[in-house]
Amino acid sequence: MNQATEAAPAREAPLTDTQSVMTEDAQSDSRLPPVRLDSFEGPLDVLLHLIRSQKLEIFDIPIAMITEQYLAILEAEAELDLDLAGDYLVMASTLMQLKSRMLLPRLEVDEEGNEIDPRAELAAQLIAYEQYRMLAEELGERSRLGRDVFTRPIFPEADEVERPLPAPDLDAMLVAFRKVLKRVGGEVRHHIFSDTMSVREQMGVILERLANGGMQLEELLLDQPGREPLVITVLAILELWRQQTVTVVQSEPYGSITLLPASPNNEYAELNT
Amino acid sequence: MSKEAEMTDPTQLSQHIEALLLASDEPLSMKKLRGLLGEDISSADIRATISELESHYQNRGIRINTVAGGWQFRTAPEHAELIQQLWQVRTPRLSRSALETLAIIAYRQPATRGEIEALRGVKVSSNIIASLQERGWIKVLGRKEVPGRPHLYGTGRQFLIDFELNSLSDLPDSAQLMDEDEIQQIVAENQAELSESQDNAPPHQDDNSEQDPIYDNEQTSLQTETGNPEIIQADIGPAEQAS
Amino acid sequence: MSKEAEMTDPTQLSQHIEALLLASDEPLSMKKLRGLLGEDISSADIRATISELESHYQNRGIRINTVAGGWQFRTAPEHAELIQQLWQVRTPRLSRSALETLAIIAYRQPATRGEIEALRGVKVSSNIIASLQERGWIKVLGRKEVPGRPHLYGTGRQFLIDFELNSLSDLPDSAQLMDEDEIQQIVAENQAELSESQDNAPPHQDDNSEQDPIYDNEQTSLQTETGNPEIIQADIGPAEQAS
Repeated sequence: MNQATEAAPAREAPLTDTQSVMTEDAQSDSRLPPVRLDSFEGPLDVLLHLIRSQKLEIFDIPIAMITEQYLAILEAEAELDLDLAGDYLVMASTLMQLKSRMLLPRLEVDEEGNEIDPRAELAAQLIAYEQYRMLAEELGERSRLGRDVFTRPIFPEADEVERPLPAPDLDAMLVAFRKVLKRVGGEVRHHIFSDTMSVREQMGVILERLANGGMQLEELLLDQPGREPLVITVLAILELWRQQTVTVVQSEPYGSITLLPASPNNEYAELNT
Repeated sequence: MSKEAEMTDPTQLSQHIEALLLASDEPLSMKKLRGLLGEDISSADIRATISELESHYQNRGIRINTVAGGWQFRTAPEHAELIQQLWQVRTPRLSRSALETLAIIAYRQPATRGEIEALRGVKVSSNIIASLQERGWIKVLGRKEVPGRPHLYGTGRQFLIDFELNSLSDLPDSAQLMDEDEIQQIVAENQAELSESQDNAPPHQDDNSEQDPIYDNEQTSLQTETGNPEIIQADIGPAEQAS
Repeated sequence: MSKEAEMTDPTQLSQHIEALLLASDEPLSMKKLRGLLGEDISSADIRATISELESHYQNRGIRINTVAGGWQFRTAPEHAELIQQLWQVRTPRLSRSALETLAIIAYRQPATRGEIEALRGVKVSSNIIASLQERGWIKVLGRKEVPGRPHLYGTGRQFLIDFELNSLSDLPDSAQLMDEDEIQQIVAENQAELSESQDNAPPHQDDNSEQDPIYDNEQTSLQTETGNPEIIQADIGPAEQAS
């Protein structure tokens, strides 16, 4: 489908549909036509547009003029999306700073004693970005599976074959989990818990150790090397207790504390078979 | 090869049919083909072209077969054994449901099946649980002391080995799987929803009737966290409240 | 039909390869093919047969493509529009930001989100990262050992498969891509020259004698730059050959 659209002139191709405001004419017209900010991918994109459309020298950017034009584009925007605004405003201040530095005698010199052009950093940034912008365009135009070329979606031959167990794939699992998170929406807050992973892990370990019967608390804590594992173990026990997965017994004040699995041993043994 | 080159190129129609038969996820019937190829191409043309294609492929490794009232590319039956070998050698990918189940267990352990179902929004088949268990990726850690005493699942040692993790804390932060903005947005949306329908517990949630308060607490503490994986700090908050 | 019948039948090997390539749900590598076809068949034979098959299919509706280090049957690109009709849902277009992010990750991998943002000059939304991840085009390779331990992204195998690349070195123009140091050097040299020509002060000119010819070429091209970003790239090619 998109073949027709995506094969359109390179300049247009990467713009999303709602953003195609620039026309070929706009490119060649030196009198800058109005442009909308959302047709750009950020301040560097805007600057490149200004520089390239006016055939300016990237190593010798007329900062005063460009700054003015850049600010004009920003001001034309009725309301700046706050998220976006930040990056654009930072560039605006960079430009204004460059403008003032251009008026001063060059003070900075490199190792060889050559004066450093204050615009060097910006020029380098623009060149680097322009490279990737172009590579992105090329990537977008490459024929792509599922858009330009297609492969076989079903494999009837595989139906009758007994297949081996699937291979582990961490990435696939993470992607799957992410989809779950997205799908369940509000449940997501229950999932910002990876920082507590060690506690959960420890909960599992404790449950396993308790599988064969009760254990003294000291016994459980004894082989925890260092403060952190100790704290995590205690937290895990507390959490298990709260969940009523374990029972904590203390027969007398300051007496030894015993942990018991909430489910009988024999039953637990069964579960594992 | 040279003979091939002498041959006239396959017609446009023939190319179209070949491409469609390969890309379709079901056998394509005459009716479907006509719909796709445009009304100006007659059934007779299509039939003639398919029969040309059928004979073109008749001595090749792949065929155009008539299946369920349509046509489809299939491997020639004499290569069945070879193909079987391919499928046996080729490790299949984990199904999406298996991956999701495993991921939820890994991140939420210990977790009951009910909790997994609540998250996934669909029933978790026993086959999936069994095959993950068989693999050693998950195991039963105990039972949850709630009505029905459901099994509590966690990941097994083999999970760490197969997924090349040193410990569970090597699993990427679930928070990093989603954007903070995204999370905030979802949370906001859902809090709005929740306040609207607070008492309407979803039907499949009876199993985890006690939505662990720890998670709610964690949310509070972790949201004030700034992505710093300081484990203890993040945890002491809720646990202290819990105790 | 009659012509076909006269032709010599495809060899057994050719039939086997055709059948395997059709039956496999991923590109089959030489290694896999050898494993399946038996050790007594040489890589050279397989390669020769595949190249025969490639030319056999070159004017047909389906092709044998070289992808991700293997071979796979795919439809010919000119039928894209026709095949798209098979599905109700149209392939969503990739946004420019997604493509730029993907390009930076593909060419610079491993790259952190911060590095991508620095290059693009804008915040990279997590949605973009996530959707690239969901497609399997990028994946987390690890973490960078700097404060915050940000994820390092690289391309996944699906990137090669979907973009019809045999390997990462097949990425267009990857050899010509300039790194930061090269860019800085070019900028410095060009600006030095500009200021010299402006001041009409040629005392440093002799320095240029030892300049790499690459930069001279580039400088010329960049000064005559006409708004077409391809030019930077286009000019490096010949320069590289020169060097």
